[in-house]
Amino acid sequence: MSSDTGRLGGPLNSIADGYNDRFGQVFGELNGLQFALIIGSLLVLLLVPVWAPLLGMSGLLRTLALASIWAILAMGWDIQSGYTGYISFGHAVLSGGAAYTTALLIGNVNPDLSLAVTLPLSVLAALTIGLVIAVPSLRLKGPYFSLVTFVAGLIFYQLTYAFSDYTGGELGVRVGRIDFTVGGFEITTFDPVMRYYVMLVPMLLIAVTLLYVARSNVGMIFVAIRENETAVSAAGIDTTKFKIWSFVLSSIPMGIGGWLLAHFYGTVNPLNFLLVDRSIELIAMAVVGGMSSILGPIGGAFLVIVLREEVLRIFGATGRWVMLWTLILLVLVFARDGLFRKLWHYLGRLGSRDGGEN
Amino acid sequence: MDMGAGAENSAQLAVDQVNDDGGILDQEVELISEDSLADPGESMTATERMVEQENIDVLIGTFVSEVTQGIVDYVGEVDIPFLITGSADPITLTDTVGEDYDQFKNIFRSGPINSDLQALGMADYAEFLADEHGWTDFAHIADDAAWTVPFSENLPDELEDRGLNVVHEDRLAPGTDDFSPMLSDVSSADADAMLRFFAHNVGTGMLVNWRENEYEFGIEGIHVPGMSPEFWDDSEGAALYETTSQSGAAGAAEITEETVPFTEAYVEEYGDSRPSLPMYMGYNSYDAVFVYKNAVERAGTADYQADIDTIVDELLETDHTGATGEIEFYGPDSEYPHDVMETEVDGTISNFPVTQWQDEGEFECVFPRDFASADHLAPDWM
Amino acid sequence: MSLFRLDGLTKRFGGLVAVDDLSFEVDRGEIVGLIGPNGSGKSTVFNCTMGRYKVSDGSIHFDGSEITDYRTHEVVENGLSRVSQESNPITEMPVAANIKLFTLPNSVLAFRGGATDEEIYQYAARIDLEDKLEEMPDELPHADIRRLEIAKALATEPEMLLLDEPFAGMNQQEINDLVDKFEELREEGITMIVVDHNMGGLMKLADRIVVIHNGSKIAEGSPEEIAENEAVKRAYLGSTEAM
Amino acid sequence: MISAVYALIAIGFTMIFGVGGVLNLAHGALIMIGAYSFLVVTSGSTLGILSLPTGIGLIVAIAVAAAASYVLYIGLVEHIEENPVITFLATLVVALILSELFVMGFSSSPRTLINLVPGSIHVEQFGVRVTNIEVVGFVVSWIAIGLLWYYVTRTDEGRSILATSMSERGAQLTGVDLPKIKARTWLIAGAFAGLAGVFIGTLQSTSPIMWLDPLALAFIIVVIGGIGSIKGSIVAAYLIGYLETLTVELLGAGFRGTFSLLVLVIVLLVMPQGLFGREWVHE
Repeated sequence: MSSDTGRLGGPLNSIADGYNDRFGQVFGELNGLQFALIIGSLLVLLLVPVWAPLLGMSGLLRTLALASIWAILAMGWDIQSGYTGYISFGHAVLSGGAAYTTALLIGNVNPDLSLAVTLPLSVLAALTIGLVIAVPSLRLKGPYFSLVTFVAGLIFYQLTYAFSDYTGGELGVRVGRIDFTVGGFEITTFDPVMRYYVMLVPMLLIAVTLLYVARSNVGMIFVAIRENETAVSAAGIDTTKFKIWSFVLSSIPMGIGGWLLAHFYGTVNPLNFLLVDRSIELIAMAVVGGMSSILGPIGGAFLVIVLREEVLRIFGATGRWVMLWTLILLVLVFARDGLFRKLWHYLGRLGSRDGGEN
Repeated sequence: MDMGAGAENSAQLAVDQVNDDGGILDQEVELISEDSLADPGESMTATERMVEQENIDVLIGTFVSEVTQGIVDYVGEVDIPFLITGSADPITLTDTVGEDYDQFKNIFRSGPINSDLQALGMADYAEFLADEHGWTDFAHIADDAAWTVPFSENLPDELEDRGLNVVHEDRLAPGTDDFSPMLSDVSSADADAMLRFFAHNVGTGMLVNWRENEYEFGIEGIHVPGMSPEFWDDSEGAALYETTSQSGAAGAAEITEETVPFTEAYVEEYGDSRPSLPMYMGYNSYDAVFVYKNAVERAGTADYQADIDTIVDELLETDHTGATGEIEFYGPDSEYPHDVMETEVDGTISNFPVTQWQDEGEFECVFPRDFASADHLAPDWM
Repeated sequence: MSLFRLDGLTKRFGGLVAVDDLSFEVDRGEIVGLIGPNGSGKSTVFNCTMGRYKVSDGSIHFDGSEITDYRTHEVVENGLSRVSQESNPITEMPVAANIKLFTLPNSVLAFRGGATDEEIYQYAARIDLEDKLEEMPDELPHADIRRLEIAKALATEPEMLLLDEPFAGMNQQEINDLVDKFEELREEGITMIVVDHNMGGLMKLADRIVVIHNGSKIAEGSPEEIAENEAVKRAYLGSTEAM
Repeated sequence: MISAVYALIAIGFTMIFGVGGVLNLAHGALIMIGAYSFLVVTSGSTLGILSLPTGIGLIVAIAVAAAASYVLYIGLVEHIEENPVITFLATLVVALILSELFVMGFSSSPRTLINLVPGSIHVEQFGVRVTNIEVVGFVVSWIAIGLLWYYVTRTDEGRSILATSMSERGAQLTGVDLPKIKARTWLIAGAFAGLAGVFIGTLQSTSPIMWLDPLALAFIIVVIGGIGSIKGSIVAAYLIGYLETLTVELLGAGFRGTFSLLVLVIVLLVMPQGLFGREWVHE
């Protein structure tokens, strides 16, 4: 085993060192195997339109596009809940709020509004809702905070019915697909390949941004707040300000993700956007992958969505959910640090054992 | 869900019959079914998968309006013929086919009649109740949901126009679980009958409360869970006397010469599992298979990518005697483009039959009189 | 003018008066001992000063400005830092990161910054912790964890330190070392208030001692004067504690 | 009247939080288990062979829900309870799994339970109608609450539960067998949920989604009454009952649930200890 990886680890480690010299300070250092995992996954994701049809799995384009959106949402949750330890059970409200903003703009203002209008306004809405929830509730701790956010989710869900004149109630609002032109080249999400990249690219950009934040002082302060809030204020740091900042940093990807999801489905409705299950799903993804790591929630999102949409389909429409939730429960009990964190640390140990001389 | 299983079984039955008869355009037909779980997101996935990976030629189904709403944009884009057989909200067609004909011309509803027309049918039914029992005062109660909006907007006025009274109106939040305030409101308004439109709300608790308290009004209207043939058992008999309209009238009446043979064939094949009858979507889905078969055979092609226009033209020419009645479509320039037309007998809408749960847990068709299988019963405590 | 001044400080918890109309001043460069039997309100004074408790009455001044209603981080930004009685390092981070946290700017946009490795080494070196920078807090012996607390406080570049029972749980050798360190810090210009429930470590260290009992000041003076003070002796006898 | 049943649900929920610090989000699922157990043994329509009298059905419902609650604690919660957030999530996931399993087993169509006591009382003068089952639900709930009160204040076993909820460490020092106390609390809470399930299932509906509304309600009641307080739960249950009626009158049915939730949020933010917070500490 170790001789295998030893042969492989050497050259990988030297490439990884090149990366570490340039970016290690910014994004964290990697050993060869970890570096290979990241680059390998990246290549696999970027080349899906090439390999999926060859394997007769072109449906994966859709599944992985959806997974990319959920990865954005799971990361958005992670930078706030995972890092600061203030676990939000109502995060779907942020993405749902963004989606509904798009829906209301398109449905009630002008159906031809361009994304240059709907996207920023939707993100702004997510931000506003995030602050409305965060400012009063961040005084509460532990399960009490979770409870309030959970309830905020229930309230928003019910409001879509109470204001059905605008929101279309259970029917929701049709928002159409994304369709824009860059340099004379039309990009439309009706095309599965283009749609995949329209979802994947923002996901990767958000991942890089959030990794930068998470590995910076800000991320360090978030973790410190989670571990010991009084110690952080004793360090002369305004914890309230940083907790709210975590919500801000979270709201932006949540807003973008909500907007993408709205156009992915083409309709915005309470069931797909605001039901409490949606909040629980994104927490589950983050926890399965490994909370407070940004990369973990991405892995979690892809794992959960691929299981749900592809692998577990053999169990039937309802059975699939039973299996999925059961697997999630098992991870919660037996690997609560997350599967991808476990894998990461395993590669970390493996890589450092045979790459000791580096 | 029972509704979906009934639709799937019925469509399978139709497909089997078509194949026994040589298939469509001499090709064997295969039915591919996906359960949308009444979830628009799931249905999007399923539709895309069926169109892109399974290469289906026609899409039939969708029960809840939000699912229909969720897939119309995609369906319009890929031009696949889509026959709606469940959801009845008129806007799913008026907002699509009616707004941008070229984009959405491939979408039809072969049943049930849309809820604007159902509201008219319901008014006819209320007149029938006035005739039958002297019930002139009605309470209108609806799910606080988009699908009931056509009823809330049209029905009360329609009733007043016909000289009947609407003594109480209310909307109920989905998932309401305490019905006593509503029942006592209806009772203190002295209504003779409550017209209720429930799909999201399940009136079992309400029915128990109604029966135990012997409230002196009938419970009429539309109750989607009450359409299940298993509802009698599910409600432990509390369903007695409640009525609901449903396409196909649960096979209790001979609407056309197709209705009873289809129902019997269904019961023989699937009668032992849930649902033991096709349910309204089953009747509509069964018919839809034949509507499509006839249209593409007249068109001479099922290749929608090459020739959707011909297929659409032939669908518009449909004049089919189905299990639910005579099926014809409204034309592109009418008020309800591509929607199934209502049929009338003696000035009453006839493809909107009403069934009632009567003694021993049997569905009886009580309206329209023309082909009713039993008299409408007022609760025995009234 | 004094650097730090309490003016009629009062803190009530419901009906209970924990600190009752307490006033005293600390001059720049001084080391003042604050002693009293258990439950006399010493820690409450610190908690009020650091903005952890809301003050019921009276005022707190530091370096020319009133800090009575400041929140903890504002007090710290003003140049006050506390080494609390209980050690609370962040166990997920090594010693160096624990110190670094205390040097980070209080700005949500400061993604980079804070002390360099060299500066962190210097902070640690001031309290003899420079060899333990890579270790995790839960691997450290008790005395080193206490040192880490002091290093963290020093990393905020305070003008004045509030030391809450710094000698608790230490042996005589460790106490003596620490007293020497505090002397060095004073040489560097740091003012200190040291809380302890007995006078052991303070006799040599403190310039002046304030004694409180049931939240009120009962004596103030040089260590020698306090040692002879009858009221102080009575207070300690009443609580059956030795001075 | 139904407020008494809500109080029953909330008490179980609050006791579990009181002794273990666990927010059991599967509490609603226990109610569902109670209702379906009753259905299975009393109605000929599920298992043809079994159609026992409703009284026995009630006992079975209580027993099965209590057992399920006990198993949930021993099999799952005991291993993760030191992490409140994981527990929060895991119990919620359990509820979702059970909900899907009930869809598979009984279809998503709602069911009605056979009425324990058919009939109604109609007071003509006041225009008041009450069904017998509501009256029985009210009386039985209060009897159950009374028994619990007797148990936790008058018996040694019960007192140890009360003591634990006041101070886990204190109780441990006095030699209380903590795991046993916790398991017993879960057993009682489960039994209460099972009992409530039969009434909710009859008066409202028995369906695979019936777990969420009672759970949300239990939240609201418990938070407003003060988490861990039995007395608070009872008062808050009635308060919420009236509040909901009032909301329907003033704002319309669409806002019924929303308004209670808003009250919950306000209470949490303004007085997180609730109306009767830490009541047991002072007794």
